[in-house]
Parts: sequence; C-alpha cells; structure tokens
Amino acid sequence: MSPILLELIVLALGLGLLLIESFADRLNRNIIAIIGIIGLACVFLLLQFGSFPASEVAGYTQDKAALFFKKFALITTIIVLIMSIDYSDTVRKFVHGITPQAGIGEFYSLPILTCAGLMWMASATDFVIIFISLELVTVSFYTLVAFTRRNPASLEAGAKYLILGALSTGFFVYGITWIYGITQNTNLTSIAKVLPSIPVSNQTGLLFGAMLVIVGLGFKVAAAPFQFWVPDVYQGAPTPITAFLSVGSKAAGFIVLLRVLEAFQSLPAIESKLSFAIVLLAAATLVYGNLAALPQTNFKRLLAYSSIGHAGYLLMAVASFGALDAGLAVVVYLAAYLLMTLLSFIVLIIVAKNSEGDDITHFNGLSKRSPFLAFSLLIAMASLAGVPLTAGFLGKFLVFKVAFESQQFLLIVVAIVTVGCGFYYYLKVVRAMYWQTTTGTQTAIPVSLLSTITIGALVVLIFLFGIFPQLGAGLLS
Amino acid sequence: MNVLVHLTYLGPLVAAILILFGFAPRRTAITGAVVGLISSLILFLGYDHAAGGYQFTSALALVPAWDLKFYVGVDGLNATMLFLTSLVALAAAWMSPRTEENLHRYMACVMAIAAGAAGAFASLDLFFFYAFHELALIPTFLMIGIWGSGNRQAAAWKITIYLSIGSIILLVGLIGLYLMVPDKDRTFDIVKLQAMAAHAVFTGPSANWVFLLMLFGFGTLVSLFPFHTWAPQAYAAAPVPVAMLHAGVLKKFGLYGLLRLTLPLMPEAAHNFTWLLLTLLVGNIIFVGLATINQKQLDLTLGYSSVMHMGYIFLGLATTNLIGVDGAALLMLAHGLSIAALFAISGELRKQTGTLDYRDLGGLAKSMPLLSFLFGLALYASIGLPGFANFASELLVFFGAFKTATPGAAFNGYQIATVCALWGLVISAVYMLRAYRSIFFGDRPSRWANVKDVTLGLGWPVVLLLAGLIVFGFAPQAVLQKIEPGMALFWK
Amino acid sequence: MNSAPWIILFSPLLAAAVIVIATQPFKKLSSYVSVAAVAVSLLFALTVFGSPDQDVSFNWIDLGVFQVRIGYLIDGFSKMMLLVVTGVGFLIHVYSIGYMHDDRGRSRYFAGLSLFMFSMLGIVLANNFIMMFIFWELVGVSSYILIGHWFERSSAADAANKALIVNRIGDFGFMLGILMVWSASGTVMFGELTSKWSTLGLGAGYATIAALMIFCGAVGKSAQFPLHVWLPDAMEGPTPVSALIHAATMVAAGVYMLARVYFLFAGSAAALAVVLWIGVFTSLLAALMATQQSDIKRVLAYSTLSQLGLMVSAVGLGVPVSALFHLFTHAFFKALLFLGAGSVIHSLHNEQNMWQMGGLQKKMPLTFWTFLIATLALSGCPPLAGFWSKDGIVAAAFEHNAAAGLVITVINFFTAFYMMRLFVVAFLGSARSEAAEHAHESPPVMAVPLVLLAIPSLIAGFPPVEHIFFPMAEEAGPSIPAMLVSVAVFIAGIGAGFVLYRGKNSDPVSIPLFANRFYIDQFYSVLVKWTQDALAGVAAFVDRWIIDGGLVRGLGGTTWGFGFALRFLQIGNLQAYAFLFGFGVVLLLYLILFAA
Amino acid sequence: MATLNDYLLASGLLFTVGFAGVLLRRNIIIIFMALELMLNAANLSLVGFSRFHTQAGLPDYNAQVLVFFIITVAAAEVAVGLAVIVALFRAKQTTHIENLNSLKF
Amino acid sequence: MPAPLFWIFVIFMLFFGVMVVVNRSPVASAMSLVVCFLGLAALYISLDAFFLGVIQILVYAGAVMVLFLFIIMLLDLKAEQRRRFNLIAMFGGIVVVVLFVKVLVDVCYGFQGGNAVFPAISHNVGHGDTWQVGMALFQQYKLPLQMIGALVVVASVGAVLLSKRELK
Repeated sequence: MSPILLELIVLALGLGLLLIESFADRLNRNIIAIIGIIGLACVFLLLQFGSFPASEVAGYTQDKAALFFKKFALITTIIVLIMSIDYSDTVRKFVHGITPQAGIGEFYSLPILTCAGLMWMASATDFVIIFISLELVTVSFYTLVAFTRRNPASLEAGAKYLILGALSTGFFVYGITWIYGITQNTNLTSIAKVLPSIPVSNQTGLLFGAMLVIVGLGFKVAAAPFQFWVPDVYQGAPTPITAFLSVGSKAAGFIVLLRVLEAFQSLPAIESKLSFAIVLLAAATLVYGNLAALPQTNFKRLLAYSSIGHAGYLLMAVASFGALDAGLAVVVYLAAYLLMTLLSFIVLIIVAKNSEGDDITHFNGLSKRSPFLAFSLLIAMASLAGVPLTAGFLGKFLVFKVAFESQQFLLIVVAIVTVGCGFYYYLKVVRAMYWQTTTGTQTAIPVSLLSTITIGALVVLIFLFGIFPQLGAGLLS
Repeated sequence: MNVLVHLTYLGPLVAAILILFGFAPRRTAITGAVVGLISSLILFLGYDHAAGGYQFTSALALVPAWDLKFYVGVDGLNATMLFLTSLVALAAAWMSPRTEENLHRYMACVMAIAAGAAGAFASLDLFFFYAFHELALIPTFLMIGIWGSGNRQAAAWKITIYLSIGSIILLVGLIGLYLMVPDKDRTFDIVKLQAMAAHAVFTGPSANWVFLLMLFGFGTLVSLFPFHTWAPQAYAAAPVPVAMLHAGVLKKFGLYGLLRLTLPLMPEAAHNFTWLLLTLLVGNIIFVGLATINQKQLDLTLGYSSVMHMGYIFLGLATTNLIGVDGAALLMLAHGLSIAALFAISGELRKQTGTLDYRDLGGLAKSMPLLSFLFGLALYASIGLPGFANFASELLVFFGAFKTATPGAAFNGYQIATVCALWGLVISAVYMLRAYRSIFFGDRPSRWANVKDVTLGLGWPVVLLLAGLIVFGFAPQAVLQKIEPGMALFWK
Repeated sequence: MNSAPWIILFSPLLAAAVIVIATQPFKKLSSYVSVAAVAVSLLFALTVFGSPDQDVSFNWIDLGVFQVRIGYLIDGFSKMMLLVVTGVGFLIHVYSIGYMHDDRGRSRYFAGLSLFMFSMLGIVLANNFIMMFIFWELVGVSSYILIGHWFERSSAADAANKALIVNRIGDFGFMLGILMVWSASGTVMFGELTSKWSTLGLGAGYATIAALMIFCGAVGKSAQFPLHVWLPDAMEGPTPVSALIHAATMVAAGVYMLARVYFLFAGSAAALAVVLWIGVFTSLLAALMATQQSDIKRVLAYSTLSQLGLMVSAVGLGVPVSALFHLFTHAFFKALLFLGAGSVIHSLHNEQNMWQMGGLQKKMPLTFWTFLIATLALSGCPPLAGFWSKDGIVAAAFEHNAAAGLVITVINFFTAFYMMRLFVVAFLGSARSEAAEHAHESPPVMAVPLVLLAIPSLIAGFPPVEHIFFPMAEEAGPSIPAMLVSVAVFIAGIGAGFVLYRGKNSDPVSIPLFANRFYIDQFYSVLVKWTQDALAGVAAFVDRWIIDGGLVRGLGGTTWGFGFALRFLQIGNLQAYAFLFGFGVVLLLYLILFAA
Repeated sequence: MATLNDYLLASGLLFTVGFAGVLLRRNIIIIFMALELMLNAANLSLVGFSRFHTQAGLPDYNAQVLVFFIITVAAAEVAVGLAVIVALFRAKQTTHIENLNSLKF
Repeated sequence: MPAPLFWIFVIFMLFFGVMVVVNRSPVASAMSLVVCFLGLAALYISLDAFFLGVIQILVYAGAVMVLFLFIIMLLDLKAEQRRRFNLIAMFGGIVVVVLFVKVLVDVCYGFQGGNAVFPAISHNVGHGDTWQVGMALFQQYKLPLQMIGALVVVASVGAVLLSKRELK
C-alpha cells in the first residue's frame, strides 16, 4: 500500500465529514464525531497491520519513527474527538448559531484535518513539506483555539496564538531560507550529505539558519523562552483543543526537531553547538515549566505549565541525542505523555462540566463525587509526576538514562529539582480530590459510557506501560 | 515452589485491588497479609543457608536488549526483610481502625504500601527493585493527608516531596551504576551486577559520584542526617499502620539497597567516603538523639528515635566487615519490629486518650497494665537491652566497628563513632524512660481514670512483634545464619 | 557438661516467664512459683559448690570470624557468689511473701524478683565479658522494674529512671572497655584473657584506659562516686528489694566483676590507684552523708555505699579476695539490716523516718535482736562477721597505702557511729509516734528469714568459715595492730553514737552539707539541665528551625518563590511575550553563534 | 552590480523592520502586517539564493516553488488571522493588544 | 540589475516597510505595505524571478492587502491615539532589534561568495520561469501541493467559522 494514501484517507474523511455537516442538517452531530472516530480507528488499524514499502516520494519518509508518530497522531485525535463529544455542550454555549447544533460538526471535523497535517509532519523530511504540514496544523489550530468565540478567553487565546505563532513561523521560514541558501537544498537527507563540504566561513550562516529553525520548532514544542503563549492559550482554548495542542502539536514538533538534528549530525562542528543550544533550552524549559507551575491554582493552566515541564524532559532526551536510546526515550516519553495528559484532560472536561470551573478547587472532594474519575486522575497525576509502575516513570527513566549516558550532568541536576517540584504540583490535585471536602455541589458526576471506556483504557495502558517496559522499548521496532 | 516469592507481594497487592473492587476491606487485607506472612515465613525457614546464593528465583525476561527482567528470589537478607515486611504488614492491617469513613480506601492504601515494600525486597532486578519501593509513595501521601493527625498536611507534603527527591537522586545513581558496566554487559540483574563487582567494574572516579548519588538517595529514604527532617513529623502525623509500615519496613529499603548494591559493588568508593558516612551517622545518633530528648510528645519522640537508630545501622554498614554488616542486617529486622510495635502501642494510646502529650498524660499503668507492659517491652527493645534482637545486633555493630582497629592503637574514626554510638545508648535510655515515666508512671490525672486497657484480642499483633524480637533476641543465630552466606561473599 | 549451672541460671527465668504468661492473675501462686524457682537454684548451687571448677560455653552467635559465647565459669569466686545470691535471695523471697502480702502488684513483683535472680546468677556464672555485659544490663532492668514497683509514686518512678540511666552511663564505659579489650586481644573469654592479657605488650596508656573503662561499669553498678546518686533514691523500692538488690547482691556485682577481671588492673598501677581512691572517696562521702539521714532505709543505703566503697578500695589495694570476703559477709548483715528495717517499716505502716520510731525493743523483740546483731556486725564488732572482713581490708590498706588506711579507719569510725545512731534512735527510747506505739512483731514468714540471716552475720567471718568459702585466700596471719585499731575505732564510734543520741527526740547535730548529700544531686540536676537538656534544646532548635526550617523549608520556599516570580513573566501582554520571544532568540543566537 | 550579500542585507533589514513592528506596535492588525513583512523578507532571501544557486544556467526553481508555497500559506494565514481579529473585535470592540490580558500568570 | 536601481528599490521597500511600522493610521500602514510589496516585487524581477514578481503583486499587493484594507474598513479602525510610551518596552524592543540587526549583519557578510556578482543565466532555454516553476510544482512538489490544498480548505473553513455572524 502506498504510504501516502493514509493521509489522503484521513483528509478525505475530514472533508467528507465537512460535507456531511453542511448537507445533513438534522443529523445528530455526535454521529459525525463517531464516524470520525471509527474512521480514524480504521486508519489506525490499517497502519498497525498493513505493510508499507519505503516511500519513493522525495522528502517523505515512512520509517519507524514516522509510523509511530502517525499512530500517535491518530490516537490523539481519536481521544480528542471523544473529549469533544463531552465538551460539545460548552461549545454550543459559546458559539453564535441559529441552530442548536451550529458549529459542532466543524468542531468535530477540523481536528481530523489537523490530524492529517500531523501525520504529514511525521513523515516529512523536506523543509517544504515540513513547513506546509506545520502550517496546516498551525492554521487549523488558529481556528480551533478561537473556536468558542463567544468566550472572550478563547478569542484572546486565539489572538495570542495567532500572533506568536506567526512570529515563530517568520523565524522558522527565515531559518529555512538560510539553510537552503547555504546548502542549496531543502531535503534533509540531501542536506546531511552536503553538510560536510560546507566551508567553515559559511557555517555561521548555517548555524544561524538552524538556530532559527530550532526557535520555530521550540515554539511548537513549548520550549522556554518560546513558551510564553502556552499557559494563556492552553487556558483559553476549548479544553479538547488544549489537549490536542499539548499532545499532538508538541509531538509533531519533536519529530521534526529530531529529524532536523539528525540531519545536522553529519557536521559535528554545528551539531555540538546545536546540542548545546538544546541543552540551554531544556534547562530553561525544565526550570520555567516546573517552577512556575508551583503556585498555580487553575488546573488547566497547571497542565499547561506541566506541558512545558514535560517539554523540558523531552528536550533533555533530545539534547542527549548521541546516546544509544535517545530517540527511543523521546518516543516512549511522548507515548506516556499522551496517555497521561489526555487522561487528565478528559477527566478535566467531565469535572469542569459538572463543577462549572476548572480551578483545582473545583476538584475538591472529587473522590466522593466520583471515585472512578478521582482514581483515574490520581493515576494520571502519579504518572505525570513520574511514579514508578506507571508509564510516566518509564519515560523519565529513559530520559535520565540517556542524559546520564551522554553526560548531561547540568540537566540532570536541574531535572532532579524539577521532578521534586512536579511531585508538589501534581499532588496538589490529588490533595484536592482526596483530602479536601467538596465546597460546592455534592452531586455525583455522571460519566458517559464512551468516556468511561476511554478513561479505563488509558488507566490500564498507563499501568501496562509502567509494568511492562518492553511495551515502551518495542515502540520503535 | 517459586510462586512463594511472588505471593509475598501479590498477597497484599491483590488484597489492595480486591478491596478497591468492593471486597470486605478488613478481612481481605488481613487475608492478604496472612498469605504474605505464611509465604515469607516458608521462604525464611526454607532458605538453605548451607547452599547459599539466591534461591526460589524466577525470572521473566522483559526487555532482552537492556537485560531487564522481572526477576525475584531470595537470599538470607531479603528473606529476612520479607519476613519483617509481612509480619509488620499483618500487624498494621490488624491495627487499622474497624470503622472509618472510606475504610476500603484506607485498607487498600495500607496493603499497597505493604506490597510495595515486599516487592522491592523480593526483586532482584534494579528496575523493579526501585519501582516497587515507590509504590508506597502515593498511598502514604493519601493516608497521612486524609487520616493523619496533627499537622498532617504539612507532614504529608514534606515526606512526599522529600522522598520523591531522594528517590530521583537514587534513580540517577542507579542509572549511573547501570551505565558503569561496559556496553555489551549492561544489565539490571542485581545478581549479575554483584558478580561483576569481583572484576572491579565499579571503580574509578565515576564510581565516587555514583556512590555519592546512591548514598544520598538511599540515605534520604533512610533519613540519614541531615536529610532526616521529614521523618519525625511524618511519623507523628501518620495513621498508625502507615507509621508502622514506613518506619518499620519501608525505611529499611534504603539500608537494604546500600547493603545489597552500593557497598558490595563499590568498596573502593565506600572506603573513600567512610569519613563522610561516619560523620553523618554520628549526626544521626548524637544530634538527633539530643533533639529527641527535647520532644514533648510520644509520636514525635518515636519518630525522632527511629531516625536516631538509623545511625547504628549506618555504623554497621560503614564498617564493611562481616561482623558489622551482619549486625546491621539484624538490626534492620530488630528495629523494624520494635518501632512498629511502639507505633502500634502509641496508636492505641492515642485512641484511648486522644493525646500523646507528656504534659497531659500520667499514671496510665494503673488503668492500662497490659498496654504499659507491652510498651515496656518495646521500650526495652528499643533502647537495646539484652533479650531483644536489638541488643544482639547493636553488639555486633560495635564489635564490627572495633574490628577495624589496629590492636592497641589510638582510636580511628570508626571507634570514635562507636564511642558516640555508645553514648547514644544513654541518650536513648534518657528519652525513652522519660516518655515511659511521664505516660505510665506517677500521678494519674483524674480524667484518665476510666481509660480502657487494650485487650489481647486487639493487641496480639504487638505481642507477635515483641515475640519476634524476643525470639531473635535469644536466638539471633537463627537470622544470622541465614544472612551470613550472602554477606560472606563480599565481606570478611 | 554439667547441667546444674544451667538449671541454676534458668529456673528463675522460667519462673518469671510462667508468672508473666500464666499466673499473673493468681498472686499467691505467683509468689510460690518464684520462691520455688529460687529454692531450686539454691539446691543446685549447693551441689555445684562441691563440684570441680569448670569453664564451659557454647556459641550464641557464630559468624565464622567472630563468636559470641554463652557459658559458665565455675570457680571459687562463682561458687561462693552462687551460694550468697541464691541463699540470701531465697530468704528474701520468703520474706517477701509476707512483706508484699497486701500488694496489688504482687505477681509483677515476684516476676521482677525472679528476673533479677536470673540476671544476677548470669553475672555470677558468666565466663566472658559479653555474657557478663548481657546480664549486667538485665540486672539493671530488673532493678528498674523493682524500684519502680510503686510507680504511682512520682519519687519511685523518678528513682527507677535515675537508676537505669545512671547505670547506662556506667555501662557506656563498660562496653567501651570490653570493646577495647577485645580489640587488643581478640577475645572476651575470661579464661583466655587471664593468661593472655599481660603478654600482649600493650601500651601502658591503652591498658590503663581499657581497665578504667571496665571499671566504669563497676562504678555504675556498685554506685561509686560519681555515679553513686542512684542508690539512695533506689530505696523507693520495696524494702526486700533494697535488701536483695541494693544491698546484698546486685550492687556487689561491680566488686565481683572487678575481682573477676583483676588481671586487667594488675598490670596498671595507675588504674589501681584510681580504683582505690574512688572507692575510698565514695566510702568516706557516703559515711559522712549517712550520719545525717533520718530515713531509716537511707541510712542503710549510704552505709551500703560506704561499704561498697570499701570493697572497691580493697580491689584498688590489690586484695580482691578481701574485697569479695567483705562482700560475702556484708551480704548477710546488710540484708539482715534491710529486712529488719523492713520489718519495722511494715509494722509501722510504711513509716520510714526513724525519729518517728523508738521503743521497739519490747514490741518487736526478734527484729530488735537480729537488727542489733547486724548493726554490730556492720560496725565491726569482734568477733562478728564484719569485723573479720573489714579487718582484712584495713590491714591491707596499712600495708600498701598508709594514707588510704587512715581514711578507712576514719570511715570505720563513722560506720560504727551512724549505725549506733540509727539503732539508738529507731529502737531505743520511747515510742515517738502513734504508729510506733502500736507496733507489733512481724509474722513468722518474715521473722524466720531474719533469724536465718542473723546466723551467718554472726559467724560468717570466722577464719574457718572463711576458709570454706575462700579456699584461694592466702593465709596471711591476722594483723594484730590493725585489729587493735579496728576495735578501738569500733568502740569509739559506738560510744559516740550512743552517747550523742540516747534519749533524743530530734537530731542534736545538724550538718546541712551531710544531710543534703554534699549537694551532689542538686549539682547533677543543674549539670544535666545545663548540659544535656540545654544541648537537647539547642539540637531540637537547630533541627526544627535551621535544618528543617532554614534549609529544607528555605529551599522549598525559595523554589516556590522563584516559581512565583517566574509567573510575572507571564503577564498576559502579547507584546511582552513577543519581546521575550525576541529576547530569547537574540540571547540564544549570541550564546550559540558567538559565545560557544 | 548588486551582490547576493546586498540582497541578503536588504532582506535582513526588512525582516528586522517587521520584527520591530511586532515589538513596537499595539494594534493587532498592524502587528499582523509586520508579520507579513517578516515572511516577505524571507522570500526575498530565498529568491536571492535561488538566483545565486544557478543550475545549468538557470536559477534554482525549487526555491521559487518554496516562495510560492510561502506566499500561499501566508495568504491562508492572513485569512484565518483576520477572521480571528474580526471575531475579537466583535467581542471586545478593540484590536489593541493591551486589552488582551484576561489570561495571565 | 544595475546597482543604483537596486538601491533605489531597496530604499523604497525599506522606507515603506518602516512606514508600516510607524504610521499611526492603520489605513496608511496598509497602503505603505502595498507599496513596500511593490518594491519587493521589483527586486524579485531584478533577480529574474518574473513569475514570483507577478504573484507578489497579484496575491499580496492585490488580494491580501485588499483583505487587510477591507477588514480595517469593516472594523472602522481609527488612527491609534498617541499614548504615553512604555519606555521600558520601547527600550527593550529597540535593544532586541538592534542586537538582532547586529547578528544579521555579521551573518550576511560572513557568507562566502556572496560578494561576487550573480552567475550569469541563459535566457534562451525556451520556457520561461513560469513554466519552470509550474513543472517543479506539479512534478517534484505534487505532494506539498496537495497539502497546500488541504491547508487552504482548512483556512477557508476556519475563516468562515470565525467571522460569520451566526453559524447555522
């Protein structure tokens, strides 16, 4: 099967759903989501069980990492759609519409198009394709973030994301320009071949270009100091979109970052400087994400800071690129990150819907209102904090391992401190759920069947990954 | 009979899960603990010390590329620790309240802590050795926070954050250890790592750093001075079963790790940092001991005392000779049993009186003869009087420390530390006797006239713990002969 | 292997265990169990007395490279001590049945007593230092339990604590000494050490310090200065306990131990001198204090201190056998004195102040006469037991160290003086209180032991008797001048006491310094307050506010504050974000392009 | 003749002007325009490089294709961006970024 | 292109670029942007990129800028009022910009070979550059082209969703 078909199927699915949306007025919009979920699941199965020959298209690869990230994007989108169903009431409330279902269909189908972009990013090894898929993702996120436009916060988030996103695109493009200018190529494979013959006098320009590319990607993965949009946008955006941003967009950023760095490995003079840059970014990101999270009182914002913090750990693995399992560490960490972050968001959506707010105090007494949700979120928090026998630990373990292996002792010291911080702010949520008593409404929280299954599956997966490390170790094989 | 080792942690773990799924909390927990106890007892008794080595092993390869497997098995040392764990777990389960809001959650947490400890001791693979220990972290946080007393929230935060940082330092240390092995031989298998120690794999300057990471990592978990301040407050605030399990068992994890990994694998680095360890352990004994004297509440006294007694175990470890190390191992068992008994008793006391403040209590021996008798025994054990296992082990520790000396020469660091440790025995007598006197002796304020004594039906776990202390106090050889073959591989 | 010593040793332990586990609710049964056990021990002690010397042991702990052994060493010393301990012990057990008849905690009492017998016999039988240390600690515990028997009384509870803690301080030195000896010689067995110690070629300093550390143990257990303060307070325990533990046996353990390990001291003149002068000083101090006490048991306690001091000084003088001989005789008459005092106290309903007594001669004749015998024996009246044993010490003192001899003579004078004072005030004259008016003789179960103890008090000192129990003593001819001096001192002391106190209703002499025990206890409480408690306060403060508050919380707080500050970068202004973004880009470019 | 460096410098300066606009202006529309300047600056460089890297006597058209894509993407971005700004204006009656400060800390 | 002409267009472009930033009226800014893009198009043409020059004028100066103007009109944006300067922000912004320029100049002039004249190109191949770009686009870059189609769909859907007054 031609590998390119996958994205096209997803794209067709998305467009088809948009068509259904526009022509089937009476149709319950949740059907659209369900179709989307089923369709994506089919693509996932196809991806899982189909065989894909090496790609013949220039700038488009179908290696293990690409396949992994495609699956990653698919799962993320599926879960985001499931969340969106739970979130649709809120969307309805904040969208101008003459019919009650206005905008919901688009809210369900746009993520699928975004997913196609994410999948393209996973395979892209040419700056042209990287740029376009990145922009496809970004532009759809502009829409999605601002989607609930009667909610000023959502608009504000959209505006901030728009301006800062465009700014980072500017730097990114300018960086590509320079890389092209010096290597005369946009294809990463060719660049890697050309690099060793670059004269020393041109290396500054090359480095300049590469740095600007890293800046652009740093923006996507929320690396400090390019992370300032993250808390505001995450807080303002519709929650499923926040989850999508924090998982899908970030992961895509990381795969591109890895591919770019991989290309530059053929010129050690540049590579060492770039990894030094990544070390700086990682340290700053770790410190910023984890420390600034400490005083947070809003759960959604807390997750935003936590997302920055996790970007720090991921960058730590990226910075240790020379180590044996660095790629694996990133992959495993991202897989774990997907499970636990999406789990947190899905619980957040359900709780926020029933508590009229997403502050940590709204989780007070959750253990009484819904032991199931409380326990699931407990697992998510434990995993995010990196408690062993959960997926999060396996990720942290590998990150520390590769960092130690490539002797990133500065990062390790910083990370030790930040892991401690992490325990504090994640357990704040646990504390609210289990120690505190409910302040507001006492009623039990209903959870839909689909969400129950999803939550249950995520919890089980978190444990499975934690207990059977071979699942993680086998992600790239 | 390889399933036995698995039963030691599966008993409590399955119990915890079943409780969460609605089984009768108390009965299930106790059943799980009994399963653990029986299997660990069989392991302990069945361990063939003449044959030595690791027995009852079973392994399940997980990631062959890293040589990561789920590998369990026992030698004398961890058979002993498993026995301690399951005994204390049973006692803790029994001493848990009968009527409590969300009792199922309470018991599940208790069992999870027990399972974590047992799993850590049973594992012969670095990954799971570490991972199991952390299983206790969140339940401890929850239990202190929800069911604790006094300044529970601050205490819960402190213990959790402190231990998590300690653990992560430890994790880095363990990773360092793993990476010190040349690329093709890398393994998480503790047994293989131990075998490598003979080939001087873990030497050189990097060994020093890895050693320090492990020392401080494990040390924090054991409340090595000055990383100890989490312990007293947490134990004071914790519900009884948590205090029993944590002070009695979980804390031993760090010592166990030092004994199993750090010291045997890196004797050279250990030698380089003897001075550091000796200095810190004197801090444990003298400084914390003095601070203990100043405490005005039983729970705090016990908490501090458990920190202080760690100093003796560290002294035994620091000697790195067979006598001291065996003593340390035995002391781990003895201290675990005695501190668990003490916390159980103090819990009962608090249940009856609602306070543990010395200034409020007095003369309770009159109303609670059995409790005061049991407390007396536990106290004697704690201050290291003969007849209890603590004495035999402390004795070995002291002799081990003096074994390092040149006959007739001026005192070396070990001996100076021993002098301090001996004085620490005086200090521990001072605070424990003061505690006993202010609670049980003297005038009885009239408000305690109707305080009810503990019954044997309720207090039998304490009797069991004390019986263990007395049995091993009279016959320490029963434990030592099991431990010794494993120890003799590395120490003389 | 002879099983008799094991039976001697373990039958009291068995009794204690049986009482604790089974017969606690049955007070009478408990007491019989305890008495039966000590009777068994006594019987077997008698059989052992006739058996040959032996040194038997088994490994208690065996690590291959290191063994801890438990065993017994039957020789002249231990045979004698076995008999004294079981014999006196048996009588006191019997006496206790009567004395503790109405006590609620009788079972506990007898369990403690049995435990004590076990521990004491363990010390006697021990053939190595570690075993001795084990039982050494155990006698401390049993003493603690028994002193604190009436735990409701704050004074008793405090006294019990004091006893155990002070003993622990002594044991601190003792253990250290043991470790030093072991470290130097590689063994703790008395048998091996005796032959080996002098051949080790240790430095004089090391040997002396090791010996003195061992001596510390004796200082604690035998209540020598400066650790003597616990013994007078220990009188808070029931009187039979005072008789058995704090007069006849346990406190003598220190002396017994010194005699056992005399080889450690033999080579070190300095160590011997310290032992001698500590003993002499304690003895003098205690004798002076005794002259001003009004509590009948306290007088006896100080007298015990003083006599123990004599024994210790005898060891210091190089005559351990004399020390043991005095221990031997002292056990009888001091036990008798205490039991007599107990009889009086019991009869006067727990009145202990001797100024509230008087006129007991008619009402309690048996007690009166036996007490008189014991008083005279202690005072050194020839030819009673005390005369002979003290004489040996005085003679040795004059032989080896005249200064010490002189002081000892003075002590003996005061001994006779305060004993006479006690006797005159408590028994003679007229009844000075309601209770004394209605005093009556004690029941036979208490009276018979008095009589049985009076006999050895009378005869135990005679040289033939001495020869039975001390076959190892070298036959030094009686020193006539020393004897004369002793007799003179005795008469002077008795006379002075009799004259000064006859018919008095209150103390005609008041020396606050003596009455207040030289203010040593006060000094100690201040010392403890300003050292231990102050240090404890400082440590707790440092722990709470500097390590925990400053470092731990400080670091935590700093991190948190840093996080709090970082949030102010996140001010919500888009332009600020853009600026920070640009600043980050520029900074990074400079760092990477130009700096790195 | 103007050299490549001159073009690059001109492009760089244009980029900087755009960047300065983002940093200094408060009106979100103008900021957006400034962002367009930045993208176009990149385009200028690309075209310059394209001309510089001649292949067989022809400019490197790959770069020009990239420029084409960038222009398209920029147009798409402008469409969505302006839609966001319109929605924002409708909700808040302002396009000034100082008024976008409800999300912070 | 002869140097004087080049410099004229550069200055033209940069001047109006600066005008975009400094004009207080949004309309004036937008108009300046159009002019700036015209200059840019001229530079493209000077680099023999005729197709791009035309596209630049059609798409940018034509469509995009009209969109901008249209929105400005629609929202009826007034000239920005003169307000007190936030000195710190101003200073900070200028510092950052100046430093960035410094980096740029260093990098640009470090480029090897950039000071030589452009290599000559042959104008007589037969096909114009539009053909060349088109061939590349539809052969070599057909995948990105499809992607950009998706991008445009997403953008148009997004624009509708966000700006339509009432959704149905």
